Amino acid sequence: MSIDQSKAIKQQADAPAKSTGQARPAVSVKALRRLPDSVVCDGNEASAWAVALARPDVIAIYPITPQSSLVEYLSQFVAEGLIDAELMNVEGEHSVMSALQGAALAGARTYTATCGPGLAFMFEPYIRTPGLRLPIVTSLVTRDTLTPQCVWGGQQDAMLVKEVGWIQMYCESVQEVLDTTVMSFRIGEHPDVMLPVNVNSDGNYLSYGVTGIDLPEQADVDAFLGQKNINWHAALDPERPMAIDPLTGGAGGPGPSLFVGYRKGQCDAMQNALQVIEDAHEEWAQRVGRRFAPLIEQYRLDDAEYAIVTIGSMTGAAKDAVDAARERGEPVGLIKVKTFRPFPVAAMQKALSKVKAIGVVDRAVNFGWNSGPLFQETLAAAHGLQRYLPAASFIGGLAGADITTDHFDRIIHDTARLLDGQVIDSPVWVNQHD
Amino acid sequence: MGNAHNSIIFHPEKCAGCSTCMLACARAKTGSDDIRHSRIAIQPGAMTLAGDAPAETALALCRQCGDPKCVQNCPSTALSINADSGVIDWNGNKCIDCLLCTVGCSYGGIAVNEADGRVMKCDMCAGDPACVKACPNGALELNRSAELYQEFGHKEDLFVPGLSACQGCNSELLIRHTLRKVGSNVVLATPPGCIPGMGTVGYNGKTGSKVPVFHPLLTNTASMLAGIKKQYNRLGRDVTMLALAGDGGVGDVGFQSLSGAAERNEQMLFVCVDNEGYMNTGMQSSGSTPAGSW
Amino acid sequence: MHELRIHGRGGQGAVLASKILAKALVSEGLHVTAIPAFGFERRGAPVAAFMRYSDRPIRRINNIYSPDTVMSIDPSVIHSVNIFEGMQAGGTWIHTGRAEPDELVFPDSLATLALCDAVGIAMQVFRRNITNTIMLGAFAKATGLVSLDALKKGLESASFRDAGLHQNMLAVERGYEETRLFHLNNACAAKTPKPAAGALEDRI
Amino acid sequence: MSQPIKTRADNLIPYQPIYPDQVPDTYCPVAKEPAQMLPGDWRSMRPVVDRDKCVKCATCWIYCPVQCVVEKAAWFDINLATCKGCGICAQECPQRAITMIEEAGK
Repeated sequence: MSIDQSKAIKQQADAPAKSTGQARPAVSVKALRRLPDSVVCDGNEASAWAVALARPDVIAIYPITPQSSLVEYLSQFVAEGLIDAELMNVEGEHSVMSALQGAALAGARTYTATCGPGLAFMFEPYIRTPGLRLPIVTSLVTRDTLTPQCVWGGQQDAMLVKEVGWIQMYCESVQEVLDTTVMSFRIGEHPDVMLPVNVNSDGNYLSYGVTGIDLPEQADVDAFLGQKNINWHAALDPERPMAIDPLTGGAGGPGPSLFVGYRKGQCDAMQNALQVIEDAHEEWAQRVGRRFAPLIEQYRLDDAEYAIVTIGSMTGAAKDAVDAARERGEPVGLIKVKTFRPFPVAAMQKALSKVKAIGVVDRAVNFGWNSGPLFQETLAAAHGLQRYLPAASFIGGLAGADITTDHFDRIIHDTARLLDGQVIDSPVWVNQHD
Repeated sequence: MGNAHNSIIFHPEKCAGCSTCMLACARAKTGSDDIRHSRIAIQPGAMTLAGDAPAETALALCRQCGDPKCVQNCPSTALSINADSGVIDWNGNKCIDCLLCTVGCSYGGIAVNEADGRVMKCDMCAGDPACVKACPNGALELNRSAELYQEFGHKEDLFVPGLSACQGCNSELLIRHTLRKVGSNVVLATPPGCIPGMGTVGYNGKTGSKVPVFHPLLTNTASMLAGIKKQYNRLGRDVTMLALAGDGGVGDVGFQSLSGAAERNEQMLFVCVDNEGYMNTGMQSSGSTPAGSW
Repeated sequence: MHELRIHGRGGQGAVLASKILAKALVSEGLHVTAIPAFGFERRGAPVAAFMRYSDRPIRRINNIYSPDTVMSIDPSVIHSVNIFEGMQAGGTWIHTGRAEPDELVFPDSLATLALCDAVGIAMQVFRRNITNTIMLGAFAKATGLVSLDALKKGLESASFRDAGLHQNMLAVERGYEETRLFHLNNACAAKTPKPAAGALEDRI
Repeated sequence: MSQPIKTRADNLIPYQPIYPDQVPDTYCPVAKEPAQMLPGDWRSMRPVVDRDKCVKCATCWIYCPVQCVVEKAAWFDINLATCKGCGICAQECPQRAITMIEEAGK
């Protein structure tokens, strides 16, 4: 096919619905090709299936390892008519988020996925999305950040943007990736929330980890998500002219109080999200029959003396290790953080109140505290216990390193020593001697 | 529909006093080469215009005034404003050649034709003045501003009257006329710079535009507009995307999203107001600042 | 729980094979997790895929360090990678090649050896050295944990273009038929005898 | 270029946006009320139109950055509420009908 032929096809495919007659009807419902009930696939494909179920209007994509097959699946599903959305193959992540902001302000339900350097490049519009209160769903197929240069998993990228105001949920399994991605549209679009949502899945281990998963019925998802309403609060619509994001603040006039009002509104929305996330998980369990702990998961904690705290796909091996330790008579439990932002302080405190020492396993580094970020956040929550809680920071799985059950055996062993007064005041680098 | 009309402008500095225009006028009006029939007269610099250096030549020509004294003074209603063309018509049958009309005329535009003793004045040759075409030096110019005004004068200025641009700001001029022409079925993007800096997107809860307007980032104007357009295409609504960007927002930091949008054939009207520098932040040089200009 | 490591070279479809095998095993009612070794899978470079399958849900998502089954879908990869690293005693090795068992080097704790001239078959079926689907047939023959039908269903859902699907169906059948099974009766072989090929009832 | 363009599936779920009349003002900063600022007090010079010379050619209207030129029956006048006194109209008037004078306040 000659270049101008392919350009002609591209133009025709991109040609807008002309307002003269052949404009596509704005509202029409046609049965989609039936989605399968179950699939054997990896996390990236699971995310694409979830997006198909959520029926977005506009998807903007730019590939980056280990997310790249996700956007390939999206393109394939759109081409095959499994997803009826405007697919924008833009020139970089910065434009990915920018295009989606525009589309959302015009009323579109939107989606994308990125990680690592892509997220860093997307950062300028990324930090603006919560302020615009746009419920854009973005999967982070998390990857360690440069430098050192690496293309493998790790959670440093997602952790670096934790103060921006996006809701962030970390998934343990491929099934949870699919379910959480669908739930995140409802959570983000809830009128009391109206915030963007990151669904974080570990690069490689989840993104390319193949397993069998089940798909919910499209009708259940449509009922679960309900009527979408994206730009009721702020629109770029000639029929409702308004200025979006005028200059606000300064020292005089209404500026200061206005600005505080918006910041406070954002914080309230994040707090509202805690309940909305729990409600969403509850209704999902009832409608679809799969239950995931929404904020914090307590595993064998009730009769535990001490616990390890985990986040993401490392949790599977950790649970196996906890079970093995229990067989050896070790009173260890496990606390898994699913919702990292907003940080579930109350739920964490309830879990921490059951143990006398914790070993927090991070997959990222907090350079300021010489510890892991989850370690620092957990300690902050522990402040509410009003008692000293011995804690150790473990940092593992960086740049795709594998945290195996053997590693967790040593982590459990080290954490146990905190009970008898041992102090570990600098991070234990789990994979240093692999 | 306002009421403004084209008029003839004289550039004394270009006039060589060759009176070709007078010959052309005489021929056009009476077919003769006797320049006494010419309705236009180049006279030695008798009448200098306020503020200009004394010119060698001055122009005596009716400018079809908006508030013509001649019409007021004429006792026999021989002079009247033609509503369509704006020309002050002279009716020979009613004119009694009393010359009262020449009193108060600012431009010496009405005079006696020494050849036939009748009053004569310019009638703009039905909008295509012969003198202007004839002048070899471009000293005479047909000013067609009125046509623009007739076409767009009645259209609403879609910005608020008060924008805090500097006195005489060309950007303010450009954006007001642009938006008036594009109309209100639009989504307007004004990337950070003087244009939103003057308040088009507003300040502390007040907006400076009557149309949907927003601050994109300086870097992503084109990709945000592309996203909006995609959704409106999807909804079957034909809405114009308009960007009023500075040279930095187009050619420097905003270029990548613009180049991507162009490659993807996105549809938007992208206006670059090239004032050749980052003026809003206090005149730093931009990609379009010519070398040595600061 | 079984732990399988598949070794091959980039471009030979080792990772795709693990995906198809995963689908087949799931259709047999087993729980499966499979992750490829992550790296720059350049054509020709040694590549590995890790799989776990069991009749109980699998939680851990890790690489495989002590496989009970190893499959090399390329005859020469055994010279560039120690495919037996960490292998459990009494394991099964499924290998492609024309060599006879006595010409091959493998741990003496190996219990079962399955040999299939997948390259020969590939040259006839595909006229190219693509051995992954053939070796899936070999895997079925060697372990008895998955049937040919399940493998074929897995092949159908992989997006082969029309001719490709037919060739691959043929390939998996030939892989199954032409795989030779050797039960090595050395001292530390696994206690429970390996089932004869094709018997599914003795599922672990 | 024979093969047809694949038409996209139509599965837009019914989408009637529901716009509440009252939106809490702590969500995304938006502004619907027009700004009332009138920059008339920026002037240090003021344009005056000589009615006898104005030929109503609208050049001043075209060049006025603030667009505060108003058409009257017999001449074009300047709305001093928003005129910033930049003097462009005086500079551009082809008939020299506008002159700038010191701003004397009201």
